[in-house]
Amino acid sequence: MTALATERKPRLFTVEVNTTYCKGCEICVQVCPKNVLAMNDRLKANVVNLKDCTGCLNCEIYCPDFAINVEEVEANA
Amino acid sequence: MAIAGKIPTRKYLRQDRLPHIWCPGCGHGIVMQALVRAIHNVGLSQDKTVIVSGIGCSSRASGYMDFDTIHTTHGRALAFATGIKMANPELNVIVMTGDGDASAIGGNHLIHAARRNIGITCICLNNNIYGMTSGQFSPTTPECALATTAPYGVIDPSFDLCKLVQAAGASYVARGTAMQARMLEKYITNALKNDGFSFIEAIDQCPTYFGRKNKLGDAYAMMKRQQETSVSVSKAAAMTPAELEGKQVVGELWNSPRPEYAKSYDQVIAKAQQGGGR
Amino acid sequence: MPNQSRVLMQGNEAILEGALAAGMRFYAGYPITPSTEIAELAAERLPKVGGRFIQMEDEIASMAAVVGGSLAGVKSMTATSGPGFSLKQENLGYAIHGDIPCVVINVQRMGPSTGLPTSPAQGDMQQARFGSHGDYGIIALTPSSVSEAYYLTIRAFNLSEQFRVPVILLTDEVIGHMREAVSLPDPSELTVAERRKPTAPKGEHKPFAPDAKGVPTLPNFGDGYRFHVTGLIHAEDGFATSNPKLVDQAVRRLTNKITDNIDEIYEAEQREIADADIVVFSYGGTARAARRAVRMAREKGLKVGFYRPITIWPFHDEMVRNAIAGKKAVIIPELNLGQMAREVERVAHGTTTVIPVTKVTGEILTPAEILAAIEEVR
Amino acid sequence: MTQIMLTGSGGQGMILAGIILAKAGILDGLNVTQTQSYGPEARGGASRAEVILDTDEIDFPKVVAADVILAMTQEAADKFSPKLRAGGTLIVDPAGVHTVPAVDGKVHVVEITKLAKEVTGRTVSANIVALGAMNQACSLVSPAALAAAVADSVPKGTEAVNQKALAAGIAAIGA
Repeated sequence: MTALATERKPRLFTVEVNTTYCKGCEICVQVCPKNVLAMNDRLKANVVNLKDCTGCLNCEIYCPDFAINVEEVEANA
Repeated sequence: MAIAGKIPTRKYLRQDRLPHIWCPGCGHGIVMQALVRAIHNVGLSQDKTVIVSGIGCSSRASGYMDFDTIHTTHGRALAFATGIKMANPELNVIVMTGDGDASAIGGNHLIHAARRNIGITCICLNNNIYGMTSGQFSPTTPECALATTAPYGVIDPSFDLCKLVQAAGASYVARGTAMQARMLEKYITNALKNDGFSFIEAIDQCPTYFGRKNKLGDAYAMMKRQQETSVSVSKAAAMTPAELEGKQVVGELWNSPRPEYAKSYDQVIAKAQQGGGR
Repeated sequence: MPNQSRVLMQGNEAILEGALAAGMRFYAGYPITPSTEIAELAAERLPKVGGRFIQMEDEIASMAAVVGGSLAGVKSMTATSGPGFSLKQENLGYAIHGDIPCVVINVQRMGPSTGLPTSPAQGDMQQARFGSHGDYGIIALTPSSVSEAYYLTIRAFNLSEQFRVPVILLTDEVIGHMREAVSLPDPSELTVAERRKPTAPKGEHKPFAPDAKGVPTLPNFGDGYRFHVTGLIHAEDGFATSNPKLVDQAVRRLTNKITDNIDEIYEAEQREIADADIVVFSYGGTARAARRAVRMAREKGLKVGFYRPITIWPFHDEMVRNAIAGKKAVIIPELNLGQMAREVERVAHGTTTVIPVTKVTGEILTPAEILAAIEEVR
Repeated sequence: MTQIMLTGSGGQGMILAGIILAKAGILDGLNVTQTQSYGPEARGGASRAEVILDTDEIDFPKVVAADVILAMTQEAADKFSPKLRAGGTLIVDPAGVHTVPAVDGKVHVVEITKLAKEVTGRTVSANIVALGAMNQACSLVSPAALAAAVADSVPKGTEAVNQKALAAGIAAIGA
């Protein structure tokens, strides 16, 4: 599940959630300072507000399931 | 521009073994990631690093990591690791163990690995409970807490593993919580750089057994609580024992390099070959 | 000294010398009588040849360290007695289950429990076979002389590497503490088996896939194969499985790799069996008295044969059956209450009279006692 | 086959004496076994070493009927002398054995400890004196082999003094 931030940000990030690994503990939702993630109705983490992502890596580092991967989108890509 | 602190975590995992067996919200995955990140920071070779674990939830970690790995018997990870390090001191040896594994059934090995200052980094994932067998109290379960084998509350005083290991002779000792994952990563990085016995107590959460039994809320609530009851080494220095009651001191608690055991044995070899001894 | 080829050596010393000749370079142990001389000599001799010795905190740790040392690629061993052997059983089972070669010396002492620490006995014969939990195969060798202790220790390492299984040198206080003349061979005359390394490329190698003999080729830690070892029942890739078919295969392989190769593993000494009416079946230190008794019986004109298993486990049913078939009786002197007599009885299956001669006084059986049992048969 | 028992108390060097005798046997091309008492017994109580010398293969490694018994203490003499075969030889040191037990064989009373003190200045050499006396009395091994085995077994720097002790034991029996 990949979403792409497109608006007026100098840096762009992708936040990928591997739904096979995700066990729905919600830690990522709670550690994200920008409310980028929310739980969906299948109780998996879901990217809902990618434009605010600052690439702080909190969601990736605190995900106990290795389900989240944050990458930066190169400016000229 | 790369993201600050971004590391290729997946390179170090056996991705075909995931998802892991740990419960939703279990802190072991967070600590395991901190270890992986530390290994990357130090630049350890995957081909020359052995991960050794005992028995219990946390000890399943070895199977998910792409190194030479060995999931041993209950409590004995450090004894197996000692054999590996002594037989081939060139290998980097890391032990992942739980609170019950390391401090109850394996307590003697913990003491003596620390005493020898053998070059092993030991990460104790302390979630205050026996998770694999569904919630019995361990030597680190806080007094008065509930567990399936302490339905009226634990009366056994809990163990301060860092003090134990420091007193036994470890050359690097640190404690952190899952909520302080980046600090844990830093401590483990320093531990891996230390040539001797390094001990990291990683306090993490068991929402399924310890949390539920003691009504501590969800995983995040448990993590926050562990953070809130933590006191840094510098703050703790100015606090009275009464003020420290119910708190845990986090940070680098001890860092005092001394000769590593396998290297000391190199001197035994040199002495024997020069015709010394009896 | 003029005669260099024959030296006076204690059994325990011969074991350590044999281990060094076999390439043992890591020893982990804990002091216990009557095996302690082996640890003392290991501490002195290993560093001289670049090997390593560690005195662990307990018997359990010693066995664990030996398994770790072996996985790191070094021929490893430990030595113990009675209570220590009991304590090693869990990690011995781990080594069996993980196809991890290593050698465990058990210098048997009188038990149960702390027993008579310095007195001879042969009370661990069944424990050596069935001491750990679950089903498995194991190899145990039993020397009857100091010289044989030397050669069997080398053989123990060879079998251990060839079949990737812990091998027990099941000796006793009589042999461990006795001194005898030993002729040490030139090291170049010895056959020393080395560990077989995998041939499949990294990434494709299955660490627990058996060869034609049922034996896998495990790499060493640090070779770059990045494999997993676990005490959980595992598939050929090394990872835990509960698939009934794979579990069945895994457990049976551990037994079959020993029983299917028994003719390669088994050794026994047989003397004057062909014309004998009576066979004396004896092993270890006791076999010395038994052999004397057989000679004394022959001098008296009695037709008595001698069967001495050198490989005690696996038990070679067919060879024992052939040796005792049609005999009037088989006499089994041993320093326990009939542990191996049980095995012989199982094989005899009521066709030959089995007479155990047992002794648990803390003393050894004498030739006279065994001769008396022979004479009683008539 | 020759069956020998060297008996005394722990610390008197009976086991080392047994080892030396066995080594000498090897030098003479004989088969040998040497066994001993172990444990608390070997730390102060009655202590014994047993040596068997044979031109043939040795089956049973323990003494059944002793050809020679050395007894350094009363306790050892009383405990082990019944093991002496008829016509065997008992050698006792009067420093420890005040009452020589009745045996059906030869008895040599040799001032072993006293000689050791006189010749070497130290009573710890008594076991070597005893070896000299035993071998002279019973011709167990060749004198050259015994001397070589003593030299090979004693601490470095004590070879000469131990050869003197050996000679004193031999002389005590006489030709």
